Amino acid sequence: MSENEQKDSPEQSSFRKYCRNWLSGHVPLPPAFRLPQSAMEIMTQEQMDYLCRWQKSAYDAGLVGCDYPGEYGGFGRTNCQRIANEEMHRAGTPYFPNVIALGMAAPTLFHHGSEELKKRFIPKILSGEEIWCQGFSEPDAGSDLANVQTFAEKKGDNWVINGQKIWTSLAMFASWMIILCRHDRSDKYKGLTYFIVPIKSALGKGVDVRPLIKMTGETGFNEVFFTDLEIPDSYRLDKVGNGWQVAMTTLLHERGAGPLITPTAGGQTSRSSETTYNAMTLVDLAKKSDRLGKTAADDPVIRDRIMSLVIRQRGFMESLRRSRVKGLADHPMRIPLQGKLVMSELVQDIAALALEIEGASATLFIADANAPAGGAWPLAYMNSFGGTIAAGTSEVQRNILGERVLGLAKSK
Amino acid sequence: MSENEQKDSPEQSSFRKYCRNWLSGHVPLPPAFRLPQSAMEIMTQEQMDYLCRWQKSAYDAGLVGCDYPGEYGGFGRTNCQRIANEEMHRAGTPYFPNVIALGMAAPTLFHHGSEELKKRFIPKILSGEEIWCQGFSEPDAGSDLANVQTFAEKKGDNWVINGQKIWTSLAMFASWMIILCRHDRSDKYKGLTYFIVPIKSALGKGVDVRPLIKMTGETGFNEVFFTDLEIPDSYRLDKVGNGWQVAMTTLLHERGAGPLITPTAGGQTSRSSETTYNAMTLVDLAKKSDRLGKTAADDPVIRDRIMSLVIRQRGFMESLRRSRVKGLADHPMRIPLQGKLVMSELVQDIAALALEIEGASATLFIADANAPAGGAWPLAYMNSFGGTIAAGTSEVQRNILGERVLGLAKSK
Amino acid sequence: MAQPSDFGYGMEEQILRAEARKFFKDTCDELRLMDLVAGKTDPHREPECLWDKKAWKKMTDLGWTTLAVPERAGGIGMSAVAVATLVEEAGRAAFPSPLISTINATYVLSACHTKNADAALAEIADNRTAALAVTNRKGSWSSSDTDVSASHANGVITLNGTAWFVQDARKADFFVVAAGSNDEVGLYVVPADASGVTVVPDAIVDLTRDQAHVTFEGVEVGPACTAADPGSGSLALELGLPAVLTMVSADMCGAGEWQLQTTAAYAGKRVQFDRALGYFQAVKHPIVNMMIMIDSARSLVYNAACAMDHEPEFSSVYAHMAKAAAGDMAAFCSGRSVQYHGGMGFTWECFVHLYFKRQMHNQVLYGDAAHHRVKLADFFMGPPRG
Amino acid sequence: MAQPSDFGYGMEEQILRAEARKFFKDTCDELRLMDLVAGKTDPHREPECLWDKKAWKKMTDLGWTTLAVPERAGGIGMSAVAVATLVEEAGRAAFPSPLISTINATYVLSACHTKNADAALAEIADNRTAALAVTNRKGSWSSSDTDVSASHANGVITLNGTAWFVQDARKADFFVVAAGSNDEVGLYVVPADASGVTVVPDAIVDLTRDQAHVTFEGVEVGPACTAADPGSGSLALELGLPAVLTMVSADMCGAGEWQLQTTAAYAGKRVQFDRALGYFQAVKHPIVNMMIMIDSARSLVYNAACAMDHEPEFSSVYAHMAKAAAGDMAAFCSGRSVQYHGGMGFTWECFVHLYFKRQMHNQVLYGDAAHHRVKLADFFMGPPRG
Repeated sequence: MSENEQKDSPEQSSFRKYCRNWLSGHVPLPPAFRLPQSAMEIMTQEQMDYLCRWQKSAYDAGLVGCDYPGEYGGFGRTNCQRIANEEMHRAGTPYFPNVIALGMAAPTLFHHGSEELKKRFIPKILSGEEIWCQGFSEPDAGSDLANVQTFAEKKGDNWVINGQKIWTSLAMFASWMIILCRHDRSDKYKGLTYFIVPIKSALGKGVDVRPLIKMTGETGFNEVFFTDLEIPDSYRLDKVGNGWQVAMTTLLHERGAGPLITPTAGGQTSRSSETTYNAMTLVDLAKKSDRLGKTAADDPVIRDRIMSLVIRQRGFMESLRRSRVKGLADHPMRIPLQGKLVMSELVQDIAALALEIEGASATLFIADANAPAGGAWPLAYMNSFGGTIAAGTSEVQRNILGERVLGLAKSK
Repeated sequence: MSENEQKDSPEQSSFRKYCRNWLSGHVPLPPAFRLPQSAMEIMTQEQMDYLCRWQKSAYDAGLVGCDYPGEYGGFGRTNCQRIANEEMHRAGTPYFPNVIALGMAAPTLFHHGSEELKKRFIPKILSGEEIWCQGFSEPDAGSDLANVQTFAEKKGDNWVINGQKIWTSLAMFASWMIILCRHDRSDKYKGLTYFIVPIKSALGKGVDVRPLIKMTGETGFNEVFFTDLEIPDSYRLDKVGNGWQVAMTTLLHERGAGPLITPTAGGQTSRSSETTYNAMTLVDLAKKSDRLGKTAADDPVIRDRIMSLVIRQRGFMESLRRSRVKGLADHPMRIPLQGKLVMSELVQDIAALALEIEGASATLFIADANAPAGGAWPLAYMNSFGGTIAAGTSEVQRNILGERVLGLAKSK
Repeated sequence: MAQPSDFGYGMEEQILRAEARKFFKDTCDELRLMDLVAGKTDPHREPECLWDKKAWKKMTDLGWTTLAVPERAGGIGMSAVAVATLVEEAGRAAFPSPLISTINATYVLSACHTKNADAALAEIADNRTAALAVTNRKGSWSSSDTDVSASHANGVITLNGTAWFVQDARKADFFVVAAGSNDEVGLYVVPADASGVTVVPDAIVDLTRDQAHVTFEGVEVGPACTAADPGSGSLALELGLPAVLTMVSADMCGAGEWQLQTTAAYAGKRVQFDRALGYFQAVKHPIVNMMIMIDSARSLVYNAACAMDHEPEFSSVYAHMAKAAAGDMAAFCSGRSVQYHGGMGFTWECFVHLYFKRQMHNQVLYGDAAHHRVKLADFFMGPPRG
Repeated sequence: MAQPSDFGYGMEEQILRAEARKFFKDTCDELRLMDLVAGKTDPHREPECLWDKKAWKKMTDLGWTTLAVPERAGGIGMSAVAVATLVEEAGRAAFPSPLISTINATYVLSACHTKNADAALAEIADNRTAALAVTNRKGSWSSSDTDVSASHANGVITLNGTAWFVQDARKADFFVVAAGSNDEVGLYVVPADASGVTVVPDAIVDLTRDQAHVTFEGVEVGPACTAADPGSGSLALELGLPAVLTMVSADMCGAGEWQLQTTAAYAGKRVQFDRALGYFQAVKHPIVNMMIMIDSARSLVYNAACAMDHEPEFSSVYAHMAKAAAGDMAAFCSGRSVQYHGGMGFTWECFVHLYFKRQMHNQVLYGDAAHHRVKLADFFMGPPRG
């Protein structure tokens, strides 16, 4: 019996058995094409279709939305989503594609949406039938999110949206977007209101999605333009002027602190145990790489640096474990709010060290047949800056930790 | 012929010969007692007397104040102080004790003092007959220097000084102090005026000096209290309300950019080539230290880290050299303003690595007969924080560099 | 064998922690600690041994020194995470006492599994204090490098040589001494007042501890003092090492957390440029980095402690991780705690130097971070070739 | 022999630098560079070789490719600091051209001191381009590890094997090939269009360079192509290495300075929280650290270059220092340049990735920082014992 199972409640224990049994026959075969590292990097319809099929079958089996109430399409269990996630991880399933919806849109709807919205939208989030994206960042509202300028003007019972969002992952697949808008230019924070808007059904009719190209040459996020898009007032979340508070709920979930306050919607969102997110993979890389006439694995300086990263990674894993133990976590947000910062910088440092280990071969990119690990490391290193920039830069994360956890004066 | 000599002007060349000749017979014997690392750390009258005798003899021989005009007690040469300094360094002389006077008070007087003040004070600065200290920092004016509250009130032709200065090195030996005061509480910057004030002759009569104890247990700086100290208006430097500008001149010299605008008054101020300021000494330390069954000098990780420091040190030495070469230094302040920051952090990192190299023996302090290097390294590590805090913390130095050299927005 | 996901940290441990925190706060807050250890400033003064014996009496009355002693020897035999939580609180108070040294000796003696060792453990259960005397002049923590020899003749064992870097030596009632006989190392229990034993205090930087080298000149002890026979002493030390590393790291985490909270509080209070210091990112962000490093080290400490009871086959690896993380953390946090206290932090009268110095000491004790990364690399990557 | 205190950097060097800066600015500013090399985005596209041959013609007309060629071979024979100043400006423009590769080949050929090598130098003086082909599959820059063999028979030399990581290979008229004959390495001058030579482009990250592996299948050359006889090739390469390291480092310093200025300018312009980004110390202070690292690396580059002419006995040590400092600098500055450009900096359309990628390439080229610190430690501390 694994360490996790020892503490299962009776409900959890029987649900775990159910999951294990179901998964023994339902893990999908790997696709013929390559899947990206995480759902945020899905690039083709083929990838999306494959992953949506998987999410739908898991939902039908009750492995997504386990802890959500039945009226919102959930299964009304108690603390069982974690069990499902553990068992899916154990079974080596793919990840779910509807990552923004599960991780951010659903909890935001859950806390701020009308009953009508919850009933209409959460079920199809859980099933993966409707993909969501997030409309927060704008060209002049990056770290300074409250500076959003996309304008929502009240016209009768409707709102008319004009403006531009940027760095929008999954926009090209999305049916819906959660969006932070300005309704009043005279007050930075109280002038914000939060909506949901249609994307797919409104393409060419007030919504335009244009892909951006990353420094790697890949696509992966988009600009989304709104021109006189009209939506009903029922698409508003929470009160007019409460947009900033709603956005904080979304961000809390984005930054990893969600499980403290909301049922987890479900699933792994990335292949986090794989290559570029695991310092231990550097050991194998070092054994295969030449350095000063030995293998890099025989170079004490390289060994020292790999171990530093292994320790950092293990340290944060153990911190996540500790954050759930009463008596060992004085401040409830202290560890969870570190998640995005620590992991994104760790991933960057792992990739940077991999390049040093590869030496001259690190010059070779993914199209080169001689590139070690198929060029995954230069790619991972460049993509790692997405991690330290998007969803609040590392600088913003440190502000948040200093201010919310340590009570230091606000920096802006 | 050394690299430096190749570029000597005729005057410099003949002066160099003179210095070398004089020094061959006049380097004082080492004292029976221990001398501190730098003049700022002089603790006993015995140390002070020994060093003052040396400065006086060097002055009488024309090796101090070489480039200062004759009317201020100098020798009226052109770019010869550098020659004298080089030759004193080469001859292994002690340093001069009047370091604040030579490095800061003299240039500040030179730029902002009346003719009368210059003629009265600079000669005895050069000869070392009058020691100076600097009254800038206060309990609530550290990094935020412009916040000084020591008040100068005009009474007739005199000023009456009340307040407290802190971290005042050499105050217990000083005859005079350069002091930044407030004359107007309504304007942070324009409310400042700069004076010189007597210390030694006013002790117990408006001036009180109390030593502070450093974390090492040593004394080394002081609090200085002023209670209704009355001074004539002639002790004012520059105009009333120009104190901040005058202070900038002083700070420019403190931060190493002085030689660009002022004749160097002279001399080395510390044994900078010795132990704690030289990364290469770590090589010997490592050879004598045991680590994992080998010497630390055989440990590749230690080797890597020593070399990092050796490179940083050499890099900054070469930068100082480069800063004097036309065409290789685009911004005149870029290298000089790095001096204090780079060197103080380097010294800290050298000492920290030394402690790691010493291993368990690093626990032993200066009174322990078994301490490696007589306990110099733990002492140096603790004192190194004086370097990164005093005279503008490393944080303030980075602000200055970012703002003055790179033109970034002011941070305060 | 697997670890429980909550580290086995339950109600008992929570209560112990709360009690310990209150005890140390009441008994030895910063002001009292200053009074106790920082009365004399002269760095050339004679080495002192300053501690509060009354407080220590209270601690032994509470049973804290016998927490780690197995029940078979009359102790309480609590989990290692419980012991770690106590040590962490002692570290947060930078508390001068023979707590860690006695606990470390306890774990080494427990690993001997001999009648004599159990007898020594019973003494600890009876509130006697102990210290490991296993380190040589070069600071090697490897038992086979001991500078002490043991000759066995006529039922008497004679010890000669010097043990170095003995922690809290002048507070110890007895020493657990590693001594070699024909290249084989045994462990011996030697009373501090035995004839021929001289405790020579070291003049150390840390004000909250005493350290000494202990010389053994023809010290004669009986066979009952042999805790581990020649040949099995090294193994016992090796088995005890994970606990030693884990407890020192727990102490460091407590001290680090004090540095974090104290520095954050000062940054909230000290005003420069009309702003609290913590407003400035040059201060705020490194303080956040302190927190991140402390959290990582602390989590690794509890993982290592939990492994001692639940996953002993990995306790050594996890202990190396904990000490490596704690070492880097201590170096960074100590430096920043002084730097952000500014001129004040550089003075004797400001508390921060007490912790700064304790952490300097902790950092090199039983090997620094790089040392433990070498051990980890050997485990995860195999030893390096040529 | 001692160095002049001004690095021997005089009026000629100043003029050259000013001319070069103007030339690169006029010829290849960021916009033109984007147009030139970043037209295609697909990471799976075929490797391309994109450069401005007209600009190159102008550079050769200005004599820049013959600066380093000794006068004895018809070149200008300027000081290494002059060459470094030119290369630094090329690096600041991230200029795609065979400049460095040709200069590097020049220094290696100059170190051969043979008639044949001088003949090859004369070709460079006549504006032909060259590249070193001396690296093996594993990326070892040590000549004795070459994967190319040379067999001598009947006055004909036959080359077989592959040279890897050949820089700007498709821009080179000829290669300087390290090839082994019975464990002795010679250097051979081989025209790029010789029969049996195949240049296989690598698909690399850097958009401003081309790199290839070059296969030699029964390539037959005459004795006049032997620049260094078997047995003396290694020495020539070793003597040329300081120049190679110094020039790559100079390129890195130029690119680093571009990253600094561009990032500082963006931080002055980009407003968040109603403040220019540079107001925030979390951005300002690391940008200052970029500057400090650049200055250190740059000073070490000029020190190493000056040593080539004035203190050759130390040029190798100083070159290791320069490349080590430049390597660490490039890693730090590149990362920060993207990070502080925020989301924009992560896109293809923002210039910063061009320099980021060039610096990634430069970092590992001829050994990274840690590699050169090993060499320095061997020099300053003696080789480590077991």
